[in-house]
Amino acid sequence: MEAVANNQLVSIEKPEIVAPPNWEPVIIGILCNWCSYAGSDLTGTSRIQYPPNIRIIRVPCSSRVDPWFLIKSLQTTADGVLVSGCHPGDCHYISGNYYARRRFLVTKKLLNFVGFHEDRIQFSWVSAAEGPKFAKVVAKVTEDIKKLGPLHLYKKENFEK
Amino acid sequence: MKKVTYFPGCSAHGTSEEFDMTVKMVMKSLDVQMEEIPDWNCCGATSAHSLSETLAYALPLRNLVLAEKLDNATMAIPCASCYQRLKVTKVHMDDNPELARKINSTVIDEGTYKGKVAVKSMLQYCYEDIGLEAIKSKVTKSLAGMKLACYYGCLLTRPKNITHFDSPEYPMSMDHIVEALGAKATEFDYKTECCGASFSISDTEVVINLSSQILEMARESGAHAIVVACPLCQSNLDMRQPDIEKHTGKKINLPIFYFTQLMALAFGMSQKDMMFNKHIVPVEGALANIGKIEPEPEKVKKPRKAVEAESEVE
Amino acid sequence: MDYTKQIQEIASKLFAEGKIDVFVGYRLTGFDENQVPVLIRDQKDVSQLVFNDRSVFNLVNYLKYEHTRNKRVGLVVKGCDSRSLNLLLTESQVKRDKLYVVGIACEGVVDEQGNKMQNCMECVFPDAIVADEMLGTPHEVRKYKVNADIDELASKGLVDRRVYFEEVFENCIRCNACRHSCPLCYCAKCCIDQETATLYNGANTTSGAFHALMTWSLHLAGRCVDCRNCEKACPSHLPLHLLHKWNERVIYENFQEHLAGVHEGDRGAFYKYSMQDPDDFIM
Amino acid sequence: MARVGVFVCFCGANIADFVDVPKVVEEAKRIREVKFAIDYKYMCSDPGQQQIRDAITQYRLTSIVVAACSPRMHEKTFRKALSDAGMNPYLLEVANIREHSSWVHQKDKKAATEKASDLVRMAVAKSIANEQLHEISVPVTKRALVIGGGIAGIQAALDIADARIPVVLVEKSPSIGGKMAQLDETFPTLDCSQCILTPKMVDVASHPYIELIPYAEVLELEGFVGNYKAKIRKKASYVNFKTCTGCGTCWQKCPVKVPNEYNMGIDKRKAIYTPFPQAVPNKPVIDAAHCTMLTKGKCGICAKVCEKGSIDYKMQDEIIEREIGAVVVATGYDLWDPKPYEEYGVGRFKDIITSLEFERMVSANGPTNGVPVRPSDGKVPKNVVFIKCIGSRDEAKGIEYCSKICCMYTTKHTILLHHKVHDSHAYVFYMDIRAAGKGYEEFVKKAQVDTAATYLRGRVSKIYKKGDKLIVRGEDAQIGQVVEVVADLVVLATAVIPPKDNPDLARLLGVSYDKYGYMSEAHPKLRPVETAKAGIFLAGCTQAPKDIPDTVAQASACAAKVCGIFSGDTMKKDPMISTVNNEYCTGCQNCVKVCPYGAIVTEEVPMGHGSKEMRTVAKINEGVCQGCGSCVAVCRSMAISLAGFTDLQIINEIVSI
Repeated sequence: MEAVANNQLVSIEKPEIVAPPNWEPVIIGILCNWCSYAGSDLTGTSRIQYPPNIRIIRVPCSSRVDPWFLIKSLQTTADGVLVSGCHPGDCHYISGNYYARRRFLVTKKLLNFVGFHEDRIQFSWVSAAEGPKFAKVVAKVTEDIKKLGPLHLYKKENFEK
Repeated sequence: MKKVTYFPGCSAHGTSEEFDMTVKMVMKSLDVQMEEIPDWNCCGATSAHSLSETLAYALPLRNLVLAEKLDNATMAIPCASCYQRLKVTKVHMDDNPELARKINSTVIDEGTYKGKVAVKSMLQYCYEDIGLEAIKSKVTKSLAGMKLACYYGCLLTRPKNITHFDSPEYPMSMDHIVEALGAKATEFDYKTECCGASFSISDTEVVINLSSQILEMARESGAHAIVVACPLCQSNLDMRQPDIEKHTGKKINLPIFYFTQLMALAFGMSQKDMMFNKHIVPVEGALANIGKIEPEPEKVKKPRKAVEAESEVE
Repeated sequence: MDYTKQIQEIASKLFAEGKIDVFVGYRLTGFDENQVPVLIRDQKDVSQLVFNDRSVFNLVNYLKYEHTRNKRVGLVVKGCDSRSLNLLLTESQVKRDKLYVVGIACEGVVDEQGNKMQNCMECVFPDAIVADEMLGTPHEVRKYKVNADIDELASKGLVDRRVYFEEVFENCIRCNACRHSCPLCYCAKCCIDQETATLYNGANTTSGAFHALMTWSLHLAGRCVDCRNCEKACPSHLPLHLLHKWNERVIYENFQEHLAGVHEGDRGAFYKYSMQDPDDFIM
Repeated sequence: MARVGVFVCFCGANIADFVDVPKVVEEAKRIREVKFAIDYKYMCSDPGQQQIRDAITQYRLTSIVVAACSPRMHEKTFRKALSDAGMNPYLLEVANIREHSSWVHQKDKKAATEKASDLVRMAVAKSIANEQLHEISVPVTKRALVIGGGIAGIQAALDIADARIPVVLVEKSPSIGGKMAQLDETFPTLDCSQCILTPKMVDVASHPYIELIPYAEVLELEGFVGNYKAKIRKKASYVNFKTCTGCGTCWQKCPVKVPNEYNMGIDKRKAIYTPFPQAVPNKPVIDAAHCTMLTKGKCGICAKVCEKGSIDYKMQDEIIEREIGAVVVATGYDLWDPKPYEEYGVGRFKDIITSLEFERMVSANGPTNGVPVRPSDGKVPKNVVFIKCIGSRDEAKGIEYCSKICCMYTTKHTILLHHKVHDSHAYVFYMDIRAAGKGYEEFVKKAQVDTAATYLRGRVSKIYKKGDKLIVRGEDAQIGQVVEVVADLVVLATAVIPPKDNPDLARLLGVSYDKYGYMSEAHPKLRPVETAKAGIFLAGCTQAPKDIPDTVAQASACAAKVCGIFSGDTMKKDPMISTVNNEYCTGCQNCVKVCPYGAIVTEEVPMGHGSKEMRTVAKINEGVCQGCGSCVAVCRSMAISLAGFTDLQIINEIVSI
């Protein structure tokens, strides 16, 4: 499946609006409390540097992440979303990330189907010990989204801050 | 009438002609039609798989592809080495379709491998597909009186995850077959020990050492002869026996039979066709035991209360 | 495929035996050969009932309304309909012992122009899975295949798909007919209408339609049985099945060939998991 | 209108060096809802907290945002500060501007400051939606259930009961004691196992706070921590324990002989029996599978000879219920069946026995009166070969893990052999000698010197018979040669495995278990005795192979945990749990399906106000819910919300960036 779908879905999203100078993407990071949030704290305590574009939201478990949050993020403030949870088998709540994994795949593919580039939504497993990995993941996501430019698709322009 | 694909292998036309011959006789009498794979080639044993992985797979794969054209469900192979190579190839090809495609491309002229023929050794075929009852029903001249040590060698049942047949360490299928023929199978602990066949040419001393232990243990178990299901086992144990006797200074005198030879014998066929004259160790002494039934030795009373599963009432 | 007579007989018998309070079936519109659903409450009305290849609607939808709630209901279901019924049973929305289900081994239905419906041509389960009584000859087992239009759209470029769907979402008027016609949308208050969702985006805009339809299709992912009630109901004639069929394909190919409503007790792909689920899209 | 106070911390230089803190405060003040914003050097210090407390009263704040270090660090501290000021502690939000900003963007102060401002704005937005939450208190039934009456269960039961908490101890077999009762002496001190165990067994029987239920099993456990209800099946013993005096006439007269499990089948017991002489309770039971009265209706001798008339052939299994607050699982272990070792002739050669069989033979109360003998001919063996790692560390035939205790008990066996048969010689084939433990290495060293046993490092490849001897062929890896040892007796140190029904029990209890069948602890290092299910604890080999000291230590740890739960009449619990809005709930029960804790049940509510028609909705059990939010994400009608992480709170965060 991966091979087929990926082949079919590879094409570059052409930015219709050229990114203004000094444009910085906004990336929302939704992290589970027990592994990834702890991992991101470790990145901090280890003073590992990563791009400052990510805004982190804490949730108890990756299974708390309703696909609706991702849609909402892309529709309102975010240029890209990163969701991160515990590695399979390490879930603090036994099985949460297995359910989440299924929803993530379908959400990612569906958004891709209706016209969002795959890299707009990314997922990672980061454990509480993987501070360096978290920095790498954030750097990759930021770089990917910088390449894609600002997201304007279905943005609610008159959104009140 | 059953039908089975037959892969004789090179030794069937050389050192183990008697195996080939008796297999054909026995199968005929058991109402099994054997169809030889047309234009079969070398299984690649030893030389190929120590040199090239591709060649080691490609040679047996060609045979497997050819076998599929015959439209029989099963293929039976007398030689343990051939069996091993074909079975290993089959298992690996079935497990890894990617590899199968790659190897198949080298012999694509013969056709595409589908993996629909089961590969079995002749022993396995007799035991599983023909069955003890059918064998028993054909016995006209029971081998009662004869005590036999069944020697399986290294390849017939091992490795377990490839062969999926019998126990890898203490197999019993051949024991059951010879008992179906009326003979008594002795408790023989060396039935899967190495006979040293691969050192047959390069380091004879290893062979003499290993084979002598096998023969000695068989002798000790009270056997009149050894039964094998592999041409290499047979030639090694038979041919080396005079050397071993010279080396150890002990008389062994154990003829080495193919299990099909004994089947043919019990089925009442003519001894002439069994080519006993090809044996180095003369067989007459062992065959003389047929019919001599020893009285059962009285059971030694167990001094300690035995462990019994069922309850008993005093 | 015409079971009008049989269905009339069955309904009549059920009323006569006092086994049902209401029978949900199809009747002719009265002005053309097309049909509309009808709720029969009396034996004398059973002559209105018809069933042939114009019986397109999924009647399971009518089990979610008050007319049938806690009543003993007789119901006609085709293969696809029965799968949605199966899901409603699994999700405790209807009680099996209150239903009398007339299952159809469906030959496929036609649209208003008389052409065979596309979903019928790709139908995997034409025979009713849940039934007390079956009409028609059962079909051989069919294999799932990906819709041609899904394939076509997926093979287009990302930009093309974006343009395509932008138009879809732009044309949505947020009338919610799709939701009302869907047998599996039975929530007391749809999440799209709830305060949290509407707080930042309740408007009838392209963005709002995107949000609503995405959420809706994700709630039906792994549950949609492709009965196309939603498409038939849509006044803007949006190709809503594309979203559902795409999800169905992703789920079928990734999650052990899951298809919605085939087994009783199977809630849908999001309510179970396997250790073998794809993990390579996650860093 | 919300009134939010924002408190930005310098954290000394940790934040202030890389984030322009005054700017963050300035930005915060521009947010409509923020009525007060201030920075301070150390917000977590007492003066810092005092500022928060003061501001709360002075500015009538409705929620508080502290921008400082990770909430994993000081959330509790600041919550307490809110509490002290009379404000609900859950109205606090922490913006993590240290770990997530100043420490990771040290090269770009402007970006770090912007990010910090954003994080503060997100926290403010979230805090507006914060609700007042209150710690949940759950009533507690102060009674513990201990499953398994081996040394782990005995120790846990005694420790809990000594704290004056009632204990229900359920044991599967007719007597408590477990595997330890079968042992002769224990390493590394060679204490007599019976001498240290039996007093504890007697204590259990006589303890006023322990209800001992032998010959029984747990059928069902429902409820949640502090409020479990257990169903226990008492198997029919056919003997009235109330009147039986344990005189023993019945089993002396019983004519039916059955292999004796206690002695590993080496000798026989009767069909009416006590498992061993020191059994507790010391009352016999009838083995229904073998008693001819029960199977064929013939005999009845025991009933005739019993003076008290205690025999009741019509007795039925009885199901009883107990309300309990916590469970200790101590089901122990089994030994691996070495049958797959066909090259050793296991099953064909009678003189190959397992270590526990050897243990029974050398035991003073054993079937051979403490002298090891060859099962084939009853002769006392001279050359005994011990083979370790049978099944352990063997991926091909057995299991991957190390069984931990075999090295030590094999060493003990060489000593016992040396004591019982003075002219004997022991050979030990080993892979490694794992003697980690207090006094263990010394014990092995001393044993090697005292017994002069031959230690051969290597695996045994084959055992065959020559005459009445067994020839053990193996490798001596230290000399790199194949060696053969002529043995009279071979003893296999078989692997420790979990009891066969452990997974069943685990499922019944709602506890997870690993691929071998051992029950899983909540955390391998920091929560080694708890399971993921609150109120269920693990002691001994039910969790992993252990020796007696470790088992006893873990059992006592369980007791401490149980006593912790029972320290008050109610238990306090974090309020971050799910709640169901009945109005929106459709009763589809998807949440029931995905809840990893079984915390969701259903209830019937009226269709509408005053309606007689009922409908089903989900109901969250406060005591069980752990607050993961799985149910929230699968609830299509958004009827479930998770306190502290509601949809509104998260959406507020998303849209406020």
